[in-house]
Order: sequence, then structure tokens, then C-alpha cells
Amino acid sequence: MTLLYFAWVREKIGISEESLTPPANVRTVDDLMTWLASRSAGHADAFADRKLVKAAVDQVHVQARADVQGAKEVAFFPPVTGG
Amino acid sequence: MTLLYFAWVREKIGISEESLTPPANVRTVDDLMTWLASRSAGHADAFADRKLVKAAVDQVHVQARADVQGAKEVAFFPPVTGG
Amino acid sequence: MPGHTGNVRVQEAPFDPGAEINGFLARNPNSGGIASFIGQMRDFRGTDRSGGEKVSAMTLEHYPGMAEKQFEALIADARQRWALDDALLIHRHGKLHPSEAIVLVATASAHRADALSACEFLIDWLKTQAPFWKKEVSSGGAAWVAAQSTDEARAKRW
Amino acid sequence: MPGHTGNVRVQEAPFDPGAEINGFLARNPNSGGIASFIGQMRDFRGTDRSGGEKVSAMTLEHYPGMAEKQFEALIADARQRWALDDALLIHRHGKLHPSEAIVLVATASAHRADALSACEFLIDWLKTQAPFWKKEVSSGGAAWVAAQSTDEARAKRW
Repeated sequence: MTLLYFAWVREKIGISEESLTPPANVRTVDDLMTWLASRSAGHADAFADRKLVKAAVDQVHVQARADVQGAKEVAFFPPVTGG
Repeated sequence: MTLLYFAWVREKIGISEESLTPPANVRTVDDLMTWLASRSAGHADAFADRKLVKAAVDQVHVQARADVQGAKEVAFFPPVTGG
Repeated sequence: MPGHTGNVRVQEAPFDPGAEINGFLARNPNSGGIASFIGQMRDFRGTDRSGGEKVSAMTLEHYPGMAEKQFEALIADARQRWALDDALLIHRHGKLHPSEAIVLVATASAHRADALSACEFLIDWLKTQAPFWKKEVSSGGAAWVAAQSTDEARAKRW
Repeated sequence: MPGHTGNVRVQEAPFDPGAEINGFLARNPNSGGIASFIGQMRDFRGTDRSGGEKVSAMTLEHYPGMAEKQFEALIADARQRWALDDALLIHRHGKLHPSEAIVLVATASAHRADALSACEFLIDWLKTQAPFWKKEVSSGGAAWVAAQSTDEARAKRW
């Protein structure tokens, strides 16, 4: 699974992209955030307040309860501010 | 008083502008239409269906009951179709 | 103060919509949002839509003096209702050819909602208040365009 | 069929809003109404509004691939809701300077109401759905711009 991080999520984690294989018990976006938060101080910082972090699975916006099993690309980022 | 006519009102009357002094009993736009309609076949034709004719007194849109006494310029025209 | 000169133009000559919008952007460098509406004469020559005659040209009659005055009044009204930095209204008169711009409305604001609403308000009211009359020339002759009741209804929403 | 090529561009290079609008007009000669919205980076250098630091530059981070996909989805949604002849979305990324255009939305329709509503819908939804993040650089340092709850509320209206 490719993990992508943008804006301050990227800055806190310290990298923009990583390739990981989450354990089988990681089923949802929320599970994935819990698991990622355990991987480094930067990850923990980025996911400290999950209400501030949005997610996209295979380039489609999703809620925290969305399934990530079988996903190729999961992205985490703050609320968007384009336009 | 300067009378101005636009679009098919102008075409029916046959002139775009005339200078007239209405009698004292012409108080409103509606009175003015009645008086003008008596002046020629073209005028009568233009004001045959008054619901179709709009008016402006001194370049401000007005209703048929509006006062024309003291007006310098009164214009008659169909509903506008610009833009 | 920006926005109080050159806000209204009624002209016979064609104008370049993109150049006008760029000029409007340049004179409003502090406005985050610029909304615009362009009305153009549809080109019916090549693609005859839904029956009817092909319109080859159009004449726009107008009431000189009142047209400009009405535009100024509409802009003043829009400024009362929304936080506008600037507004621009350009309207052609005389003979028009297919694909030429007839009207341009542009509004500038720090807030996009204000720019968008004011732009819509101006074109809606212009359609029912600005003293212009379209006559279409087709192979079947020339005919005055009838006013649309939907225009009246849209303007009344504001 | 018009409108199905070149509807979405996400680019680092500056673009010329007026030239883009003229190109959009040229490719839609049968559309009577063209609505557009331009978001530009406000020039805070000369006129420091309402306190805060002067913003000298901005960086727009984006999610390549998803950005284009999201724009295509928004246009497809707009086409379902309104009678659109065409739509165009251009969005910058990377480093921006004051008074440069960030985003352009343009819509074309035979009916001005459809063009205006679709334009507003697209910019409203783009603000809450398009994966872009603004970082402002001022004399006080660099800071990510916070999302506005009013944007979320505006988008939900549709």
C-alpha cells in the first residue's frame, strides 16, 4: 500500500510517501491511522487530533470508517484550501 | 415635452422623437398615452395594447399612473431585451 | 478610490472580453475573487438549433443617456447589497454579428460569494431594466425579440 | 462533441485569464452565456489589510492525479445538474506571487441561469473537495492556511 502525506501532515511525518503493508487487522481508515501513529513520533504527532486529518482512498475522499483493505493508495491531509 | 419612441413603438409611430405640449388635463403616463393615441393612425397603433408599452419619465422607469406634469422627456418602448 | 471611474460603457464598437477582464483584474489587485458574465450573440449560421430561421445579424437599439444612467444605478444598488471592490458593465449597441460579445458584467470582491451574487444580480436586473431592444435579422426577415417572463421572474428574486 | 477535451488543467506555470476566457468563448460560439470566476492571489504588499503580516508569496501543494480526477468529477456532476455546453477548470500549483491568478472556472450554456449556477457550484465544491493546500509566506514566516467553515457551508447548499 502506498501512503501519501500532504501539507502539515507531510511536514509532521517528515516524508511525503512510503510503501507499507499494514497488518490484517487494519480494516478501516481509522484503523490505519491508529497503526501509523504507532510507527514514529512524527506519525503520532500528525495523527494526534484525527478530526483535523482527512483521507482519500485510491484518490477518492472517504470518511474514517471507510474500508482500506485492497486499497493501492491511501492519502492523509488537512482540510483542503485551494481555489 | 420631448417624446421619445423606441423599437416597434418607434416603427409604428414612424418617428423616433417629437416635441409636444400636452393639454393641462394630461396628468399621468396613462393620460399621455390616451392623448398621443388620438394624434395619428401610427400613434393609435403603437398604443393599441398599452400593457405592451413601457414608459420612462426623465430617464427613470415608471408605471402608467406616474405623473408626467413637469417632465422634460418621456419615452415609450416595449419591454427591454438587452443583455 | 478604485471602481469609481470607467465602470459603465455603452458602445457601438466591438470589445475584447478577455482584454477587458484582464484590465479589470489589473485594476483590482487586492480583490481575491472576480466574477464575470459574458453574453454573446449565438452563431446560428452553421448549426440551426431547434427549428426557426438562421439569424445572420442583430441590431441593438438603445436609449442613449438612460442606458448609462440605469447601469450606474444598478451598480450603486449592488454596492449597497454586497461588499464589492469594483464593478464593470459594458454593453454593445448597433449592429452585431454572430459570436460577438453583447454584454460583459464583472465584479470584484475580497469574498467570492459577494462577487458571484453581485454579478448575477447585475445581469438579471440589466435584462429587465436596461433600455436595449434586440432585432434579429434572418432569412425570414427582421423581427424584434420578445421579452421573456422568466427574466422578469429572475430579477424579482433579488 | 464540444467540451470533452481540455476541460481540466492543473499547472505550475502562470496562465492568462483573459486569453483563457477568449479561447473558451471561441470554442463555444453557440453558447449565449459564459460565466466565469477567477481567484487571484491578493496583493498585500502595498495595502496591509486588517492587521496581520504582509504576504509576499504563496505555495500551493497539491495531490497530482487526484486533483485532475476530482475536477473531472465535479464537472461531470455539474453537467448532470445543468444544461451546460462546456466547462473549464484551471488551477495553479507551486509557487505563486501576488496578483497572479490561482484558479479559473468557466461555464458555457444557452441559458445564463445554468452558466451562472454551474460556475458557482464548481468554485464552491472545488474549495472543499479539490486537493490543494495553501501555504502563505510573510515576514513572520510560512504558515498553512486554515480551511474555512463558511466554505463547507456554501458547498453543502447545492
